[in-house]
Amino acid sequence: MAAILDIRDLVVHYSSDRETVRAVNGLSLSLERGKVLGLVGETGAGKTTTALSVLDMVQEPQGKIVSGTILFEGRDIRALRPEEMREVRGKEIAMIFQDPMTALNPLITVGEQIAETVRRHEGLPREDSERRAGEMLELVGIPASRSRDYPHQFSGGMKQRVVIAIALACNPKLLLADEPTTALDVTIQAQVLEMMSELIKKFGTSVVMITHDLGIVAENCDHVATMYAGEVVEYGTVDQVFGDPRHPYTIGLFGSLPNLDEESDRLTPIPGLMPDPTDLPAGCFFSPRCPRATERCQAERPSDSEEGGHRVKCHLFGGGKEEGR
Amino acid sequence: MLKYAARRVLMLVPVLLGVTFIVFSLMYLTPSDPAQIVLGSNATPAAYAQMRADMGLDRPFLAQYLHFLFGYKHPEFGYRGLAFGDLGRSYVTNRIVFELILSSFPNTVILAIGALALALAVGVPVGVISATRPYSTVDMAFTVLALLGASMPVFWFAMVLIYFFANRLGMLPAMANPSNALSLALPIVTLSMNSMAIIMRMTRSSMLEVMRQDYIRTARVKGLGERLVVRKHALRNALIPVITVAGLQFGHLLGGAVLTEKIFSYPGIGSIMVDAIYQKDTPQILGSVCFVAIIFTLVNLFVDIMYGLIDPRIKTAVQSGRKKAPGKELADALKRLFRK
Amino acid sequence: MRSSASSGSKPLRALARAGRNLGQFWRRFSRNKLATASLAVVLVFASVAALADAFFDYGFVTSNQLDNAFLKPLESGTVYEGEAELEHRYLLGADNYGRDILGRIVHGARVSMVIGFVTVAMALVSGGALGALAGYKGKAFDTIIMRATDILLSIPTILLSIAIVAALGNSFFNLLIAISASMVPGYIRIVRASIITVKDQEFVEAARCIGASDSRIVFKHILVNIASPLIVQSTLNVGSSILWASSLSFLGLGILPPKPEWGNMLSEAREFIQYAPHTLFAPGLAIVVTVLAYNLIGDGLRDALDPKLKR
Amino acid sequence: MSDPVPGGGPLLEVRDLKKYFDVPKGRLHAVDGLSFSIDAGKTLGMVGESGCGKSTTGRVLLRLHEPSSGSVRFDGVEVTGLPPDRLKELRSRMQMIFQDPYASINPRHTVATIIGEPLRIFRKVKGGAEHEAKVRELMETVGLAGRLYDAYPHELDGGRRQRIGIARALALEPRFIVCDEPVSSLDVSIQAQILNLLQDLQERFGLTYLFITHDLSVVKHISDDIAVMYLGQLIEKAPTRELFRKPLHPYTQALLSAIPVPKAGARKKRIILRSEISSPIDPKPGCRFAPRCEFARPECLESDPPLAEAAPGHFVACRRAADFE
Repeated sequence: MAAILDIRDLVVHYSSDRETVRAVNGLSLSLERGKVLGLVGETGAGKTTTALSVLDMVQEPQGKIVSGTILFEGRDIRALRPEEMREVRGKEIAMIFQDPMTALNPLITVGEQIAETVRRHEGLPREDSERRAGEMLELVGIPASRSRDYPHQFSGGMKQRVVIAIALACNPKLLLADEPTTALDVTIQAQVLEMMSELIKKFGTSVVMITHDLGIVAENCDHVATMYAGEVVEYGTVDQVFGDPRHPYTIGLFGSLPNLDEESDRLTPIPGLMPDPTDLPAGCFFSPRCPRATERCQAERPSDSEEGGHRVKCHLFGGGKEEGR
Repeated sequence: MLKYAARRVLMLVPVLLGVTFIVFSLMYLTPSDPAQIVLGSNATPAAYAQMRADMGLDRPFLAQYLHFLFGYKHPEFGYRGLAFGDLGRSYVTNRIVFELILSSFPNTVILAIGALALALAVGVPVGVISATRPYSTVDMAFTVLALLGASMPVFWFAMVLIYFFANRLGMLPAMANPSNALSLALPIVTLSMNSMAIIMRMTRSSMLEVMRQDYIRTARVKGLGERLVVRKHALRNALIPVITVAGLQFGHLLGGAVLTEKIFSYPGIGSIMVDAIYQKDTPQILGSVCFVAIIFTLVNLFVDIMYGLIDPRIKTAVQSGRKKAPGKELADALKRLFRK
Repeated sequence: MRSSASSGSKPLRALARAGRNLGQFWRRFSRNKLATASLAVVLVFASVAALADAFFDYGFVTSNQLDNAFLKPLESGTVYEGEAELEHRYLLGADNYGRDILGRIVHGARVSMVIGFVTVAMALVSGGALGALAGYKGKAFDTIIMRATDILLSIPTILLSIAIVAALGNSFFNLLIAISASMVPGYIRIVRASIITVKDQEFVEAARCIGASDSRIVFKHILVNIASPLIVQSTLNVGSSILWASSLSFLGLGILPPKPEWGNMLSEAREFIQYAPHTLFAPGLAIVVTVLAYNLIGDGLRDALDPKLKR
Repeated sequence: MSDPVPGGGPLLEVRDLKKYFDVPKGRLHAVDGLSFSIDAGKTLGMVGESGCGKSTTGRVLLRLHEPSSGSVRFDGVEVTGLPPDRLKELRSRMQMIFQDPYASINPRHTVATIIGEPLRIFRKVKGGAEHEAKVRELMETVGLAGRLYDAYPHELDGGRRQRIGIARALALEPRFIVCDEPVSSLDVSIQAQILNLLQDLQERFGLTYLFITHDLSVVKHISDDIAVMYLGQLIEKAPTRELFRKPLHPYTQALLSAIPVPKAGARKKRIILRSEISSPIDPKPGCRFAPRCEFARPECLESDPPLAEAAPGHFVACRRAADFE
């Protein structure tokens, strides 16, 4: 199956006159049509920046895609003119943001916020676009009659449903979901995830699901990419990565999680802190925190090694063979 | 909504009591003698004492204040008191205070509306332009201009305008009166300068704030064009605090155009109040100040209601009787920032 | 390990820390060129005002030299000081009484600076205390103080000032009272609002949790966090106070001629606009430059003190 | 009761605690008739979703909010109604760690000032040298490097800030600490570091914790007993293992089933609750959960279900709990 999204060697910097934040550092990633890719990592790993790059929206405030290619259905996103890019946004690629409380315009009815997307991309007359807005609301489990209500009249979970309705209104081919349920309570999160996965299946949407919650990835994704300091350090199917995590960072993440099924007295956290993105370490970015780092790790940046689609960026796995596990 | 408005109007009562009390106390402290003013300097001591007694001036302070509120009987000066809507007669001209207010206030309204309209017409677009390219040369230039506007003494700016446009170029009259539209140009420009600067700065910072919001990002992600994003999604949100400020400005323009009116010899309520203070004309001062305070409060009320029409969050909040509406806090903050 | 880790004695370290903070603040402030230039302007004006007598004799700038009335800038005239006759060059010209305009501006600067700082200090202390009481204690205090503020705010400020001067009599001190009274409600509101915002923050709860008393919380926790907006507001207010004083003097309240004050200079100049416009421009520009400088400094301080930008 | 032995017997006993807030719309029942106790040296985990009153509970215990009614006995002393001087003394023995490591420490104070403040207030140590030594000792205890002594909070990351908050709480050598979501704003790897630290401290100083959180895996990891709250009321309380093995309340069941499990193919049968939490303002009598409960019967709406012991140590407030056994 052809990849719907293919990112190669993406580098994104945010620079001010004083310093340069190296948010994304040579990230490569691809997503097959109709699949769900989980992008996991901690704060500052560059997950959101990656998603915004796909929409060519990192320019605010001083962000810039330095190099790399982003192919969406084989088309180079970076070569598109701004008005062509606007055609893609919302119609072919949609994005959901983390905080439903602030993602909706407080002065515009939710119906209109859905309808304007439809009008923009499908040129429907007002009445039809409003009807479509009502349908979309029903689809996410909100009565169509509420399309005249304003965002503040909805609870957090309902708002996120509205946000999802906006994103899916033009039946996009690709959905970038940035922590879509992080701001919600567990039981509401379960409702929203359930509804989302049904809709994704129904529409056949390909999804990049950005999250820090490994549980959500395990239950909702086909593939996983673990990000650290602007790189994908491990990539594979959910079975591969969860069944046989290889990169020391991924292993560390699992060790940090309190486990619901097993009794354990102590967690085994990763020591140290995320590196400062304005001052990244030499060699492997993870080496200062890595329990298995060698001199080579501190000097030389590792490249990807692959085995059956399971990709790891670590010197321990160089040459396609495990060296020491 | 109606209940809310009614409650706000009722709140006027304690405010007015306070206002009259403060102004009355200040007038009481003023070293001047109303009896003297009424009688002139040639009165006999006996007539003078009689007049003091008639006017209640020999009574203690509180009794005098109550007189003022609830009236007193006097063959010539007797009146029913402020509480019954009677503002009395001027000591100096013996004219009915309310008549003088009614004849001058519309003149002030004309000036204030003109000034506010000009301030909005220039301030809002300039503020938006500044905000869409922050820290550019254009923005910096506008910023300095706005600060300059806020730093200029009104009376000096007026005199400079008069010097150039009236004296040197002879294009416009130096004195203004409401029957001559052309003569209003200079006072309107003078009066609007300060408000213009404030509205421009407010629009700019409010736009910048709104453009950072998540929902603007959402609108862009939908593929909307930048102009639509600014006009439909940003501007409406950004204008909410601007409207508050504009309303407050209007309130101040109605009550505080004192200097402008004096310089252009314009017969507005500001001139009347200043003259009254100079002449120690207590009924005239108290009457006009109370009138202005009522207008000021009503304008504020009107702004709050306008606000609700624009911001659905507040409409529901007001309807459900919540005391602290979201945005009220903001409005308060702005009030305190921009009172002049 | 502790002795080796601590570098130097305690007061020395505190000093170093203060220096570090000041340095950091200055770096941020000096990035704003306009604000830095304005600070220079204000400093120059302040030194000129302080040394006014060294430049111009007070008696000279307040005594009439009617022969020299309305001399244009740079023209010279003969002035009489007691018995002596001196040739004097009027750099900015002379006013309707033949007094040196530059000299009057320099001496007027002293008046304006004093008014600016004293009125702001008075308003800051009284308004700050009332606002703190209303914000921190709440309940009845809050209601009473805020109602009183509302009442004051519905009287047009300029009328209030005029009425205060009219009631108390025309003097310098009463002018100070009239001006600071007009700023007090502003301080009450800003202090109250900031305290209410800060009071609800978790670190204040944390302080209560470790047994901190009310006064400790107000002084050690809340005050340091509302200092920035107060500093900014006060800087801006020095500018508006100067503006305000000149307006009142213009109306003939407060400082009356022959004492030099920028506002009363303009009041006198008003009648001669047509005949001698130079008497109008110089004092007005003095006000504009001073007030603008304070406004620009306030703007610069706002950015430099904003903790959000600190990271 | 008056002389509890460390490690045995309740250190904290709460009886019928209520906290109401008067809001414009009516009376908000934040905490509504709460009773529980915590044995010395143990950890009680308190879970629930936003708005269930768990944070208010913690604050009422420390009298940061005054309770509306009810009793809190700490170490045999009635806490409610203590005069200010006694309250201050009490606060040296009861402390709190706050949720937000950014808001809970004064941004204008240095690390040393923040940690040293309780020592100053209680005049615990004399002299500058002794004070500094104590502060440095506390920093070492919580794993803060000594070079951060003069640092300002904004120079530090969330994990380190949280360590400052912990050191401040420890300064007075308390016996009991309310941990109000101490890790929910932290990344997983940092979260694990802090959880381990809290466990170490408990062991070392014999601390008793009330651990408030919305994260069930965290609470399972750290608690001996768990109390589940819903709309201001305690609906179930049991030893941790018991609760996870056999949740009795329909809400607890839904809550447990909603947690995504970070394991490949672990997707389990999920109970999706209908609608969202109802308003805590002037709630109607009857089971608060009934409107969302699929097992609700008419009698559930008649009066509040009492908290009854269904099994030894396992309490549940549900009329139908017996039917699920």
